Amino acid sequence: MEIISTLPPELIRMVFAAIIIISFIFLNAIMMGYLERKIAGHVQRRPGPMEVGFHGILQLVVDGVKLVAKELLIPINVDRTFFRLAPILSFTPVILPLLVIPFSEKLQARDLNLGLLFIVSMTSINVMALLVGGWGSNNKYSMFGAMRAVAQSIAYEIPILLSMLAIILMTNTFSLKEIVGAQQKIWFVLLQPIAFIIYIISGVAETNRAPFDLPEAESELTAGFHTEYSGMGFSLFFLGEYTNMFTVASVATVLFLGGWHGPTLPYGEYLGIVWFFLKVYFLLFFMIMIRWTYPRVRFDQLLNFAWKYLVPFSLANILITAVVVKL
Amino acid sequence: MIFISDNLYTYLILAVFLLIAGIYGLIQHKTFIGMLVSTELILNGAGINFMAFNRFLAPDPATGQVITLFIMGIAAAEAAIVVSFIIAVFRKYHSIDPDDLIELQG
Amino acid sequence: MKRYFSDLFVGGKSLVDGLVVTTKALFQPIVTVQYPREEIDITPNFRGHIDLILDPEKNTFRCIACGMCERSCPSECIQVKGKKVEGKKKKTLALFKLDFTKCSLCGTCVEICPTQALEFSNEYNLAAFSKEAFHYDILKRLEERII
Amino acid sequence: MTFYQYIAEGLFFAFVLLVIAGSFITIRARILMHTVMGLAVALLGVAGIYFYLGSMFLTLMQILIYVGAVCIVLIFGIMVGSTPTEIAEKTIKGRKNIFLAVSAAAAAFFLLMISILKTEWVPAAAQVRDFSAERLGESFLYQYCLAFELISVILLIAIVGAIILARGGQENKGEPSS
Repeated sequence: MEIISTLPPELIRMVFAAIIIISFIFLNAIMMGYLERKIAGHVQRRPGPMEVGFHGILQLVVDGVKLVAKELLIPINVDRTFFRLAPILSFTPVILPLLVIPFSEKLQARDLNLGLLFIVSMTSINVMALLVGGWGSNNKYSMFGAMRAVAQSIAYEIPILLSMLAIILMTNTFSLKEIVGAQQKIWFVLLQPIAFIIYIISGVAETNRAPFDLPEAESELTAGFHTEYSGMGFSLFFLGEYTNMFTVASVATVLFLGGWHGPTLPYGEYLGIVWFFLKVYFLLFFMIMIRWTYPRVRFDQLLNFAWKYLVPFSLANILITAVVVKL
Repeated sequence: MIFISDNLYTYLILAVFLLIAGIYGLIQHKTFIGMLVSTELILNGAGINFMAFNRFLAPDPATGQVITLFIMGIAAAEAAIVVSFIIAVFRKYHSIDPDDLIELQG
Repeated sequence: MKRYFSDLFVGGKSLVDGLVVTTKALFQPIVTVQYPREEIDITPNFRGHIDLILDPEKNTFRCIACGMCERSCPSECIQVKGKKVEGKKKKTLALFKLDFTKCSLCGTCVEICPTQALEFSNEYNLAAFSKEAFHYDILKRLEERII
Repeated sequence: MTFYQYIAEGLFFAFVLLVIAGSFITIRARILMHTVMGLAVALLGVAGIYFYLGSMFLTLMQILIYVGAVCIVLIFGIMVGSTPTEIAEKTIKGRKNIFLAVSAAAAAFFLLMISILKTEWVPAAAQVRDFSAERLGESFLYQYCLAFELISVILLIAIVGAIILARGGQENKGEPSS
C-alpha cells in the first residue's frame, strides 16, 4: 500500500469515479433493456419477457452471456480497422460526459467550468462511430445508415445547442453544478418550456431512437449501420445507445428538471442522487413510451421539422430569453 | 528539470511538423478532398502557433484564442464551400481528381 | 403562415393523442396467454381431428361399422373394420383408425355418418416427433373415455 | 517533480503522438476515408495540445467544430461525391510527385527551423494569465468585435455559397443549353 499513499488523492478519486460509472453503465444497459421490453410488451398488451427468473428479470443477463459468447464475425472485404474501431468509438464518447454530470451535490467525478461544452463536444464525436461502422462494413445498407446518421446529426445538433444556450443565458455559466444550483427555487422547465420540448425532441434524435431511428431503420435498412455486427460488436453498440439515452436524460435533468433538488432528505448532499435518478428514469420511461407510440418519420419529414420548426422556435426562444434576462 | 510541455520550441516544432505534413499531402494527394484535408492540417499548425505565442509571449491571452477561433470558423466555412464545390464538380465531370478538370486548358 | 401554425397544432395534438392511447394500453390487463404454462378453453366450433361420440345412454359408441366414412373420405385416411359378435345380429366396431397426416379436415365423414357417431374433437395441442404419432386409434381413445 | 507532473508530461507525449500519427495517416493513406479519419485523429491530438497551452475552451471548440463538424462534412462529401469503388481507389500520386513533395516539405522545414532557432523570443513584460471563457468572450465582444462579425459574415456567405454551388448542377439540367 506504499504506492497508493504517494498517489495524489484527486487521481484516486477520478479512478474510483470512472470505475463506478463504467460499472453503472453496464447495470443501466441491463435495466434499460429489461424496461424497454417490458414496456413494449405492456403497451402492446402482452407480458414481455417472462421465462428467465421472476417475470423475466434475468433475461438481459442471459442475453448478455449469449452476446459475449458469440463469435465476432468479420465479413470478407470489410475495412478491418474501421470495423473494429467503430464499436469502441460508439461506446467511449458517451461515457465521458458522465464524468462531469453532478448526480448529487457532492457526487460528481469532476466539476468542469465548461462542463456543458464538454458534454456537447463529446456527444458530437458519436456520429463518427456510426459513420465509421457504416462505411467500414462495406454493405450498402450500412452505408445508407451512415449517410442518414450524418444528415440527421446536422438536423438535430443546432436545435440542441440553441436550446442549451437559452439556459446558459439565464445562468451565465457552463458549469453543470452551478446550473443545478441556480434551480434551487424554480426548475427551468417552468421558465423555459419551449427549450425543454426542443431539447427532448432533439435528444431523442441524438440517441437514434424511434421515431428518429433512421440510421438503423430495421424495416428499410435491415439494421442500418450495425447490420454486419454480431456478438460483442453489436452489444457495444447496444450499450452505447442506452448510455447515450442516459446521458441525454441526465443532461435534461440537470438543465431543466432541477438535478438533485427535491424534498429534503437526510444526508441531502449525497442522497440527492435519489431525486436525480427518479427524474432521469422518468425521462427514460418517457423516451421508451415515445418509441413504442410513434411510427418512424420519413427522412424529408425529419429535415423539414428540424429546419422549419425546431431551429426558428429555438432562435425565437433565445431572443426572448435574452431580452427578458437583460430587462 | 525542464518540462518539454512547458517550452515554446516544442509547440513551434509541432506546428512546423503540421505545416510540412500539410504541404507534403497537398502535393501528394490526387483528390480534392485529400488536398482539403491537408489544408486543414496547415491551418491547425497555424492555430498551434498562435496559441503557443499567446501562451508564452503575448501580454493578453485572449488575442491568440480569438485568432484561433477565427481560424476554426474559416476552416468550417472552407470545408462547407469545398465540399459543395466537390459535389458540383463531381456532377459535371464524374471525378474528384483535379487532373481531370482540363476544360480550361484549351 | 396560417398553415405553418395549424400544422404544428394539429401535429402536436395527434402526438399527445397517441401517447394517451399507449399510456392507457400500458395499464390495461394483458390479453395474451403464456401458452405452454396456461391454456385457454377452446371454442366448441373448433374442428380438430374426428372422434367417436360417446353415447350417454348406452355408454358406448353409436358406430355400426357400416364403412360409409371410409368410402367417402377423399384422402382415404380412415380405416374402419367390424366383426361379428356372438348373440348380436349386426357387426360391431373392431377397429377405427385415422391417419391424421393425410386428413384435410373436410368433415365429409361427420356429415355422411348415418348414425351421427362422429364429431370433431377439441384437440389442438398436436405436436410430435414422428409421423407415426399422428396415426390415431380412435376406438382406443373412446374406450379410454368409457372407463 | 511530483507524480502529477509525470502524468501530465506523459499525456502530453500521448497527444503529440496522436498528432504525428494522425498526420502520417492523413498524408500517406491510400484510401480517402482513412485520410479523413487520420485527420480526425490529428485534430484530437491538436485539441489536447490546446489544453496544454492553457485553453480548455479552445480544446472543446476544436473537438466540436473540427471533429464533430468539419470531419463529418468531409466524410459526407466523400460518400456523396464518389461511388464506393472510387473511394477505394488509390488517392496518392506516383513517384514523380514524391520527390517534389519531399523537397517542398524539406525546404519549408529548414527555412522555418532556421528562423525559429535564430530568433530570440522575448516574452511580454506583463502577462495576464487569464484563460477563462469570460475574458475571451469579453475581448471578443469589445476588442475584437470586427473579427467576431467577420466570422459570422463569412459563415453566412459560406452557407449561401454552398447551397448555390450544390444546387447549381441540378438547375442547369432543366434549362436548354445555349
